[in-house]
Amino acid sequence: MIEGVPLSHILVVSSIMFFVGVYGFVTRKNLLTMLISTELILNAVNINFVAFNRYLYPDKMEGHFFSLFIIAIAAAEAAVAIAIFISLYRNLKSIDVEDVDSLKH
Amino acid sequence: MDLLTLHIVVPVLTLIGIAFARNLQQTRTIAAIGMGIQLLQSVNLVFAFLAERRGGNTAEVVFAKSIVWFESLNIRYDIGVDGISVAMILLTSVVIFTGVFASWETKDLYKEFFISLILLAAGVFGFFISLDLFLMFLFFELAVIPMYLLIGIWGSGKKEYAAMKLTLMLMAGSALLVVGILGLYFNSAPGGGQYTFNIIELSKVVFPIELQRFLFPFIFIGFGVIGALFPFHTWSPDGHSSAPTAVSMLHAGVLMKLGGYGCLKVAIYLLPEAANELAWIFLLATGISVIYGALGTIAQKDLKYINAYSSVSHCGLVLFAILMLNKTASNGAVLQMISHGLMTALFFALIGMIYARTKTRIITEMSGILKVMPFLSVCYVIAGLASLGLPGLSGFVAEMTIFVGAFQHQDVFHRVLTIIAVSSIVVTAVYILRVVGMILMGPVKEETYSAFSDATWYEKVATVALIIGIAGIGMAPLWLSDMILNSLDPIISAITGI
Amino acid sequence: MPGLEHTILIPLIPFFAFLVIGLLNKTLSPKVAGMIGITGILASTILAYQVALGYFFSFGQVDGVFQKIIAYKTSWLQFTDSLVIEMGAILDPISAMMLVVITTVSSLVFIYSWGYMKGESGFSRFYAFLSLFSFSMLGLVLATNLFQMYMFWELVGVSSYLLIGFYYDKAAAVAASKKAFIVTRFADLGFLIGILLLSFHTGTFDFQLLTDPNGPAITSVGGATFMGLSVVSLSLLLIFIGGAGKSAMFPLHIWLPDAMEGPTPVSALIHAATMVVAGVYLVARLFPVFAFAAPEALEVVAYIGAFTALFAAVVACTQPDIKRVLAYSTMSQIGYMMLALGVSGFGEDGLGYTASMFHLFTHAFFKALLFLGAGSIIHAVHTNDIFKMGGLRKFMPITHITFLIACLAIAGIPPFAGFFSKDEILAAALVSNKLIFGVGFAVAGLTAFYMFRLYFMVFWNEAKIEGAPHESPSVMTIPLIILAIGSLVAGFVPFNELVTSNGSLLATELHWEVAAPSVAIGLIGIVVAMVMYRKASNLPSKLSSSLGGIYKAAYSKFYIDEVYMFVTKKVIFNLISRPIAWFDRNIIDAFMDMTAKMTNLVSEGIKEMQSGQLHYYAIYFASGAILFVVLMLWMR
Amino acid sequence: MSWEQFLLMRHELLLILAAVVVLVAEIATGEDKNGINHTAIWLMASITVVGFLPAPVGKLFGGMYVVDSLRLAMKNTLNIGLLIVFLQSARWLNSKENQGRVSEFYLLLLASVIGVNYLISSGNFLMFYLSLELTTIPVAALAAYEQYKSRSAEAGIKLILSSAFSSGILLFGLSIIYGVTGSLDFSLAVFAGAGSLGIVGFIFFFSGLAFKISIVPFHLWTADVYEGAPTNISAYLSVVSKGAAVFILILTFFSFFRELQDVWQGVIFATAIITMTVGNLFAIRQKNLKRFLAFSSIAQAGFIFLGVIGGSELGMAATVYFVLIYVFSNLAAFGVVNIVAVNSGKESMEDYNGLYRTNPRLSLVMMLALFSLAGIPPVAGFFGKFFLFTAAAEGGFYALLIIAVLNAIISLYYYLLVVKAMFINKSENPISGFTSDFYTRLSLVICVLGMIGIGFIGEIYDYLQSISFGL
Repeated sequence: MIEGVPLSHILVVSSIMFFVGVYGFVTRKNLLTMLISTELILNAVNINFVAFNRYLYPDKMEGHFFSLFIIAIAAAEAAVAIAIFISLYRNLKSIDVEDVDSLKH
Repeated sequence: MDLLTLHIVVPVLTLIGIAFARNLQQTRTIAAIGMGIQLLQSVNLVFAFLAERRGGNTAEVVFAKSIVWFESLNIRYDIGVDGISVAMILLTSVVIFTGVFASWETKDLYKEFFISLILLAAGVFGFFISLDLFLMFLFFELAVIPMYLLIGIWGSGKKEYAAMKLTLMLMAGSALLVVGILGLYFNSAPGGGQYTFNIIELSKVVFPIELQRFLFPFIFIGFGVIGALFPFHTWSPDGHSSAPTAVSMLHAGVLMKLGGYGCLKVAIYLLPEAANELAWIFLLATGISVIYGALGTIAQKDLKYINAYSSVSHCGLVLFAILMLNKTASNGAVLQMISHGLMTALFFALIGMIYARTKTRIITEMSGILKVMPFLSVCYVIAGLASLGLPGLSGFVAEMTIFVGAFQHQDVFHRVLTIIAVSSIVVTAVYILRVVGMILMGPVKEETYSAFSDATWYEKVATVALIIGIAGIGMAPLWLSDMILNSLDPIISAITGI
Repeated sequence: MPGLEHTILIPLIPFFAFLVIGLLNKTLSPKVAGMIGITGILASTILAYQVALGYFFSFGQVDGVFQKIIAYKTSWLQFTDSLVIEMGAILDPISAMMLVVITTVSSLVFIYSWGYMKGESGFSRFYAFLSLFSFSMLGLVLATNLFQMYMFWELVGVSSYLLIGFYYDKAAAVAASKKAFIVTRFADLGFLIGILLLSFHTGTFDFQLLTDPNGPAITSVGGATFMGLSVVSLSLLLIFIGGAGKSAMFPLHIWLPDAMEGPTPVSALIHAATMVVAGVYLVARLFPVFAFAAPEALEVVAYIGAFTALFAAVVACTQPDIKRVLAYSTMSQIGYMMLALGVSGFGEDGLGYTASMFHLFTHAFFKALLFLGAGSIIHAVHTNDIFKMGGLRKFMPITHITFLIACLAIAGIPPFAGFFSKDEILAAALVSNKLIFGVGFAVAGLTAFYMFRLYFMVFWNEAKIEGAPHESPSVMTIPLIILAIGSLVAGFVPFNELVTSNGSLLATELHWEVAAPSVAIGLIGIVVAMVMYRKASNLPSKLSSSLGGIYKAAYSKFYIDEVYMFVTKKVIFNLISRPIAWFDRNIIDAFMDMTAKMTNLVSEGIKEMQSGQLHYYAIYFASGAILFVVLMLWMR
Repeated sequence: MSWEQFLLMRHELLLILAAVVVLVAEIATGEDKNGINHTAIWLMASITVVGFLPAPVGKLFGGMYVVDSLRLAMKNTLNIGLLIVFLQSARWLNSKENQGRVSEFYLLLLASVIGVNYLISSGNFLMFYLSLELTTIPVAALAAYEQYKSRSAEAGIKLILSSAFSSGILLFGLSIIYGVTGSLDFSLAVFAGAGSLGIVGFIFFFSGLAFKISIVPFHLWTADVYEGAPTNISAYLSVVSKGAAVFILILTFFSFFRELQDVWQGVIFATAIITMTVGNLFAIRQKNLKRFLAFSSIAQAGFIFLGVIGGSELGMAATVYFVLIYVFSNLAAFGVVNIVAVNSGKESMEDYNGLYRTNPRLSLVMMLALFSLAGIPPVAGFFGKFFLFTAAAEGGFYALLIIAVLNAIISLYYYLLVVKAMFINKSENPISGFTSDFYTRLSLVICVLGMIGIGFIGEIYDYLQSISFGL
């Protein structure tokens, strides 16, 4: 617990991060930046978990653990995603999301 | 195995037999033998049923049997027959038997044809023996779906469109049924206890009137669609005209009767109060369709369209009679189902046979067929006379029972509607005679006609079997009428018991 | 009733003949088929005579009153507890009388046809249909209840249809048969509705119950109304419509002249002697109900009958076709019978009833004779047009003499049969309704005129036929002779003792005050016809041109056919059926199709939702989630 | 905690073992990798069979891992699905392009199905999240398996990115739920007093899970991925992965979120309707069969929600039963599409014209599968769908029921379109007749037996109902 900083402030920060992530995912055309945006969302979640745990349920460690796992899985996800980006780049010579629309309707 | 289950087993065995057949000859022989056995055991069933009744068995259904299927939902393989079902089973086996002979010369994918045809019949048999609504519904859909392939593959004209329309409309009807059936099911145990799909048990439940009002349209229209209830009848002209001969026979002859049967034994029987309240709406629709279908027929040019529209009129009469909610009219409705089944099957069989020779079904393009194909023409005239209600043929018995029964209604509105419906007999005469006059009589149209052969032996089997049925009922209707009347008692007491 | 069950065999024997000939059509030679038919009807005739004579002279009467006897009964179809169709045979004076008439004329026609139809391709078919007709007609007269009668009524109609269309490759025959069936069918609709209405209120179809003056039918339903009219009157009028259709009463008569397209023996049997009088028989059968419960309906019957008698007689004066003249004359005579029933009362006042039945009886003989004679003529000259005949008396002596007898009979010249019955009819009419009497009187004159117009045109005048027509073979002439004898003696049958409205004897004598003028006007008619037509002259054409419009209208049968054509072709076919067919295809069906089209359209419309762009997917995702949040919070 | 207790994780352990064996086999074999096919298939077959043996039930790791009869049934259902996918893949993996990379396919799928098994057994959101990702990430890699096709890579991209996005949303929801309830354990949630924040968390959680089930409007990846990915992977996604998500959804809804019943019923009501409708409306137009099946599977997901909405024992049983039938029906359809595509390279509906004349058996299987999906008797789909309707009616959701039955008609229409192509339409150059490999045939036989048998053997449903629970 950080003295003088109420939970709500932290939640505001995390929420902003979350929506920035969502916004970034929606607006960015580069696949990598989109991936980074998802990381932003996940980090917002991490802040939430840690903050809730610390402020509301300090006697248990569930939130902390959860955020650790999220970080780990985010890495795995990024690894796979980037691998696929490479595969795509080989085929399309582009990682612009707007070029990735041969499948539609 | 019991008498009723055999009615499903025999078609299924026939199906398996056909699957192993090696050529057309074997296929149709197996089909004919299988359906012949089916016909014999249906006749046997009639005698067994009558013997049972004479022996003092007054149970609502006889030969009942119940095997648990889905225990947790209380779904059971519940079978049993009353006089109505016995009569319908007999009708079905006659029509499918003749249907096999009417499709004797199927060339393309013949195995598949006979398999679909008999599968359809198996569904119908199952429908008529089931007492469990779930089972009934299963067989109902089972009977409808082969139609798609039968029309789509072996049909003619706008067959794909017609097949799709028919299947979707009928299935839309069955979709409504689902709602109705489930509504009944979940209100079948008002005092607690197990829910049930069993018709007999459901008939003992008193459903609250609000519920009845809600469910009745679903069930009645659901079954009504297949019974060509106006304005949901439009699948019928297209479907019938595109279908191959045997399919039209079976469909108009038997499948459409599932509608009337269901309306009577499910909608009216289980929801009598709502039936009393709401009957007038549907009466208007069916009353219209009787005369409307008949008048619409006059303007048709295609033989199959003529018969399809006249079926709308005749089947409209079935629902009309059922909605009169009295015993005589209901008896007439069942008689009409049987009569129309035989008659329309005969019509379609003959149309198919004539078409096979003349290669046209447009009445203005034919003339003088009586001269070159006397046998088929005479049969056609007989079918026509049955259709316009000539005494001595089945149509008269059925229609008169309906008219007399409907006219017994105490309400003037109903009697006026009856008079309107009665007037269809004149219109029927007009279109029947128009066709007979145009295609059968008159001078022989073209030189090529003289090359036409008259009926072959298998065509004769098909037509004669149906004519025997038509004339048999027409001349001695009492046994049939009695058999049906007895079985109507529970339904009528449900209606009047409130 | 025990001992009389074999009555039912009278109709059944021809039925079996029909079945045998019909089913074995291919295998039987035409001769055998014909023999089967003739044997069948002869057997029926013998039985019928035995039963009828037995009824009239041994067991029919109890205490001097003829009883209605149910000779045979079995239930055939049960509607409700009380409404049951029974198949049976009723014996009472009129049915016994009809049995005699039908079997007699039938056997003669059967025999006559042996010669007339010789060599026709449908010889056995012809006998099959004739047998079917005899079965139906006999069943009709023996009917014990309204519904049985209706059934046989329909069967008679169908046999008539089949026989009119016997030459089915002739367009005219096909059209005529169709017309006959549909018009009578339309009338039968009235009959059926009448039955429904009557049976609904009385709870029975049974004739005995219905006609019992103290029975429930007459006494209890008098007050009931349906749609504002007295039930009994309404239902009887509806039933009468059925009778009028079958008996070719105006305006349902249009089928009868066309029905002459059938073979002539058929016209003789069905469209002259038997079937067309079914309507009269029907009214007679229900006469007590008419008389007691619905006198106003009876009045309608009288007026319709009178009008038809006059109307048909006028038309008959102008027609060139021998069979059509006879057809109109039949209509006219049946109008007479209806008229007689219409003016009749019950019991003591029942002269009209007796007269009507009497006329039915005598008419059967001379009208069958006329038709068979006409057949004999047509057989010889191969045309129906009387303007192409002439001078035939030298070539066909037997036909000539018998035809003359028949003409005299129908013209009401004593001592021929028609005189007696017509006299009674006019006497009855005079008592009850002067207007109707006047019409009847006029018709008597017209009848004599047009019959002798026919007679002189055919047998006198100058011969227009090339070659020498010869007399018909004896198988055809013998029936003519027998019928001629019948036309001579039938008038002496004591009908007032045998056939009366209440079964007991009716005191009557010859009404000279009526007979003398009617014979006189008959003679006048004959003389006028002789003057005009005995020799070729320009008198007829002068007369017709001076009559102008009236003649033309009569010649065109007063344009009734055209009105019918307009109604059926233009109104029903083009204004009702076609629009309905169109409506069904383009409105109702199109609506069903439109739901499918709409679905497809919507499907096409929303396809951009799946744009293939990943970030749009995320937008849908996020906004979907937020939408649900808002929705759920708002609903809470 | 004793070693015996590990036996509770029998499914997962066996699958891990199988993965190890495949890995070893990969190292041990040389150029010819065909042996790996046999190994993997027969291993999976044995695991599936062993899975049906009676097993102990209980909890592990302080409730993190739960196993009971219901969960066992769910796992077995999905393992059968994986087995069928394996059977159908062998022929495709033997093709030139894929030959060198056979074991990857099996390893990744095994990894994913391990995730599936853990997902079903999870008793805690942490476990849930881990296994959910384990389920998805390998499949994303597999979606891009056909490196030589840009569409395959596109499918992989769309899957991994949208899945990452959806996990983000789901986790955000979870974090809020954690905040308001203080619990991540399924059995220990107290939403009372949680207020609107709890609803926000729930909706976010739901949308993340709905993404996996392809519920509209979270479904948009589905069609693209199914079309682009290798057919077997689409099959896996549409059956196993979707099934797992449905199962965990119903398990959590009926336990953790039971206090939010009003909320989730509302959400399910709305999503069920739009999912069925949108899925059907899109499916009508489709020409590519894989895409077609994608939309059909979206619509099916809408139908599945009919079983969930009532919150009853009957509903849960109907849902599991339906998924069981769906496994066979949908995999039969995908199996036919796959084998046709492998043999002829064709996967559009027009190519199927006249298929019955050249490949009657395949067409029959396809027809049965489509009828089963459409809910036509006598195939099991009829029973499955009817019981879902029953569940909705039991809860009194008649309006939903009516919309559902109408949607069933639309779905029948497009299923019939395929039937029409195969049986009715004539073709100038139909797909020529071919003989499928043994494994494909075996898979189709299993599917057909399943489709026919499951409906008629009432005991299966009765058993499922006996182990189900309601709210």
